[in-house]
Amino acid sequence: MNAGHITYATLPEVMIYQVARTIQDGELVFHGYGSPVPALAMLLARRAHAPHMVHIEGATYGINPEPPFLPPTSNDWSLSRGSVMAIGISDLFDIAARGDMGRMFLSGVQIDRYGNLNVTAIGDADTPRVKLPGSGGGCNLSGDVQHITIWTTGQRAPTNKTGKRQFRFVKHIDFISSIGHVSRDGVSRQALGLRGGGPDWVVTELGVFDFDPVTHVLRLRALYPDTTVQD
Amino acid sequence: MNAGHITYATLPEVMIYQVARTIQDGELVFHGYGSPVPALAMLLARRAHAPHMVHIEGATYGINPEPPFLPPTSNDWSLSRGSVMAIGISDLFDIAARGDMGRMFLSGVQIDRYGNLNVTAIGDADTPRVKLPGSGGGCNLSGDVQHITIWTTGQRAPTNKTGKRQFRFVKHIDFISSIGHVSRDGVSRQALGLRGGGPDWVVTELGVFDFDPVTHVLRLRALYPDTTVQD
Amino acid sequence: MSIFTSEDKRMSLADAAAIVQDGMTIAVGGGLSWREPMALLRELVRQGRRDLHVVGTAHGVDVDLLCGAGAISIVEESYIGFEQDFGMAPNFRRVCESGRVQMHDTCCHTIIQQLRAAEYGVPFLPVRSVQGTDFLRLHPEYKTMTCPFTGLPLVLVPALVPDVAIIHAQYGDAQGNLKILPPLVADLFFIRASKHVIASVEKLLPTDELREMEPNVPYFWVESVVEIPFGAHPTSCYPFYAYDRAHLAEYYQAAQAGPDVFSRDYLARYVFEPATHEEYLSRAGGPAKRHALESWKDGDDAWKALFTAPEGAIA
Amino acid sequence: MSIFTSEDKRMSLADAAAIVQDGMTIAVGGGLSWREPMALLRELVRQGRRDLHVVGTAHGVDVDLLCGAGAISIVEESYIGFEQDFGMAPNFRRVCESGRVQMHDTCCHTIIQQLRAAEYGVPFLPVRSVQGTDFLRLHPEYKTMTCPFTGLPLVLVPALVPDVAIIHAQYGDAQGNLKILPPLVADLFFIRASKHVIASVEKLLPTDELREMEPNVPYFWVESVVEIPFGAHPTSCYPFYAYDRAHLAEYYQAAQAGPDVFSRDYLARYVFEPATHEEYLSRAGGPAKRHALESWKDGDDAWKALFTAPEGAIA
Repeated sequence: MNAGHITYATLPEVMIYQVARTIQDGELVFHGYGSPVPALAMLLARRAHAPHMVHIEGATYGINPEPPFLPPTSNDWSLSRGSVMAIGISDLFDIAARGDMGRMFLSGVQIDRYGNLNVTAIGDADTPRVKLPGSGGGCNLSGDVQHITIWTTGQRAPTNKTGKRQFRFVKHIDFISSIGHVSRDGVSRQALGLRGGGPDWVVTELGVFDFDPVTHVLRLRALYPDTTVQD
Repeated sequence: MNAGHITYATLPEVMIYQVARTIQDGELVFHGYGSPVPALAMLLARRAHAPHMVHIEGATYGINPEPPFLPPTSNDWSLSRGSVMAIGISDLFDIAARGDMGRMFLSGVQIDRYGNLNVTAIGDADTPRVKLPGSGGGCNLSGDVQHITIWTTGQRAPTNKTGKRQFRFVKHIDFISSIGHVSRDGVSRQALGLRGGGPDWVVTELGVFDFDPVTHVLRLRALYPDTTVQD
Repeated sequence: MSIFTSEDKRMSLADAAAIVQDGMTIAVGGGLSWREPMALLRELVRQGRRDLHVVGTAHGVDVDLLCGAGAISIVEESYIGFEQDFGMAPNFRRVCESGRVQMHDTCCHTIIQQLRAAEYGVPFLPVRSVQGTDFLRLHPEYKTMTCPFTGLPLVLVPALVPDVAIIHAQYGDAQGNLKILPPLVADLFFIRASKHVIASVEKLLPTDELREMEPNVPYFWVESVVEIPFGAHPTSCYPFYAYDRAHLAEYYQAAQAGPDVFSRDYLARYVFEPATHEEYLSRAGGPAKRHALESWKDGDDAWKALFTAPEGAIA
Repeated sequence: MSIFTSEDKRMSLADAAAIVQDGMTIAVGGGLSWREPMALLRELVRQGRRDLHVVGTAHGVDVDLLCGAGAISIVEESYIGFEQDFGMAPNFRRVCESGRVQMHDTCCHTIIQQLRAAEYGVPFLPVRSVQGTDFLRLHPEYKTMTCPFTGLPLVLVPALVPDVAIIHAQYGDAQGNLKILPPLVADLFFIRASKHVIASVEKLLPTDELREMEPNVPYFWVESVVEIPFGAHPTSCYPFYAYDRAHLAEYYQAAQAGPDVFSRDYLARYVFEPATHEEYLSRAGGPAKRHALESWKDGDDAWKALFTAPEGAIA
């Protein structure tokens, strides 16, 4: 059993397709570690409608790699195979900071209506109820990258041990790990002096969302055939 | 006729020896380009009293090189021969800026009593009477390096075309390219927040000078046998 | 941040690790499951280090192990976890949630800018991002200013000078020159910003051989070198070996089962009881395991097989 | 500062140089007498470029040539000269002293910090040095502040974004990946900070061959590639050739003799009259000269001989 294949088979191909559609040809695109959906979407986009996309591979920073398989850990040499060269971690973040990264993909355990994401902690940050792994480079990149696609495979709310349904889309976000369109204090990203345009698409296992250009609030754009608004 | 050999033969060996004496064992030492006296002094010091000195070669930034000869231009591969590796230009200046460069060597066409040096322009900086080549890294390094040896082979004042004697040690310096102990406005280097200790030795073709610890003014420490105070 | 000029930096694992003292800030090299200085970290745990402040980018079993051994009081990293492989890091999660460890989560570019400030000898560097996020709340040491050039707000992040960078490199020589192969992650930033650098290497080479490899760390930044083949195990260290997924699964299960099980089934077995690194390797599978982890070179199928989940290993 | 994704970046010398327009800020690669993009610069002169603002560290014949050809209005470099070789740069000196060119002298770490600010997408970087020197008078665009962390004064130097970086590399491929051999001088800083990058290369290789050399510039930063063997002549480009000391002596004598002699004896002969780079090389000594400059490989004596002053060449 190969992990790359498990990943490929168990993730909805429709999600990969929808994420790939958010990529434009000719832009520099990056996915972070632990992100099989964007990784596959980028490989798909480059083979389909975006042959001149620059693919920077999460964690190895290999350029346009041709990985023989997708391993479940991201600093692996298999992920830079076929690259002419790799850049360094600082190059990657500097590229974004100077406005040259076209698109990046972020996920969140909590997502609020402005596209703010939490991958840091549930509850109080001093002694959190659930300590999440952390944002990696997401905090910086959310401010810097031109366009961001938010993706999640966990929009459908599961019930927890006490029977309470836990929603991924939340009204109150416990910790803003990466900034969407409006901060906790109601300040827009423009007023914060941020360079990037923020999230424009949200792709979940249920459907596709974007943000209202005036209110910057998340809105449903398309449901997949097998889902309902109730979900 | 080999340029390296010309250089070696025509520069007073006593100056090279005096410059070498200012180097301590175990410190990281750098000379800039166009500096045959410090270059030879560093090679001498490492073979003599400072075997653990780290020698960074001007312009190639080769580490502890064993050059087969000294070419008259400094970005030359002959100058990094024998190095295990070279660092980059930014590494070199960063090392100094964080306080890890023990000693460096600077020269000047004008030298004032506080050890300020001019290698930028004689006359007004807008339309200079004589445009000099420039300070290279000397401006930054003069602020950052722990200890600086000033050297010059031109202390003895020549007369110019109009018969006026041009002194290298001057009362008024036209342009401060690198900072000594006290700025033009009378501010000490400590008050300026500079990290390095400033120049401690001045070696010329006539003798050796240091700076009074209280007044920071240049003072004669030793004359070579064949020179007089009149010079 | 210092210059080390001794001709022979070779040390025992114990002496090298002893450069790290209780309460110090350490920067651990490598990242995720790649080239982490695990043998040196196990030795830190054996020596009973406490109250370490660990800084870096995205890490995994290295920091989780230190958390599980009670060696850490502050974690200032951008991510601690096992990616899509096993998910969350059990010990890290537990000590953060209990309050025993302070979570000072950071972000990759932020920490690089802080290390760069140290490297450039300046008190801070500016960052445009971070604004609008709760990392500002978590880090009162960051300052904000109105940029005198643009009039826009900026975050100023202070220089970060780790006491010790702990690095595992593929190659080195006795003097301390190192060749680290990419991904370099933040290793060069750690090395340039830290007061001390201790390194383990897969292979110690004569200087003339190392020169041919074009080393990327000069000897004068390195205080000690220890040759420890498989010193990054269970993380990977190409071109020598892939990561040991079965071992990580065993680690994860023990950590997931709670502190007592982790102490008994992992720490005792793999950290405290083995008197030497060789003994550790022998408990971790011996020559057969080492040979298997080197089999990534035998072609894509062999390589791929190393990422196969061992039967029932994942909870 | 931009992303160039075309698959084939090969261009003629004329088309590549035409990316540079009058009034632009250019960053010229290499330094002193090493790996300067001389063929591209000669083409800029042929195309009659004017009012260029040139930025960089320590340079020589490259900037002096542009000064002598009237192509420059601002020089912001740390040094322009011929070291202990020939001394001062005659054209540079003349245009500064006449006021035709503004001398915005800078310093190596300062300009690197300014390029780094551009690279990191921030408006400025702080510098501790420079204070107490007259470079602050020369650069009203620098600002000073009291550091909010230390209370000490700091200089803030603004981001510097050259319009075009002009680079000569040893190797490249059609897509624009480059391998530049050290000393890299400021080339990588220029490449990352500039809006456009044009490169000449000694040798264009198939991508698979270039990969083996471990290129250090990714294609997407490079807008054009021109294969020009001996494209750095009369500066050096190891491992291909040493610098041409006799040619530099001829250059120096012509420049020293004043603008008219320089125009007639150097610019006409070596820049304007040769219709092609091949014609230039033939005027500069042809195959015999090229062979001689490659003879540095034949051992120390041969190498040393290349630094011998040609009889009577030095004024």
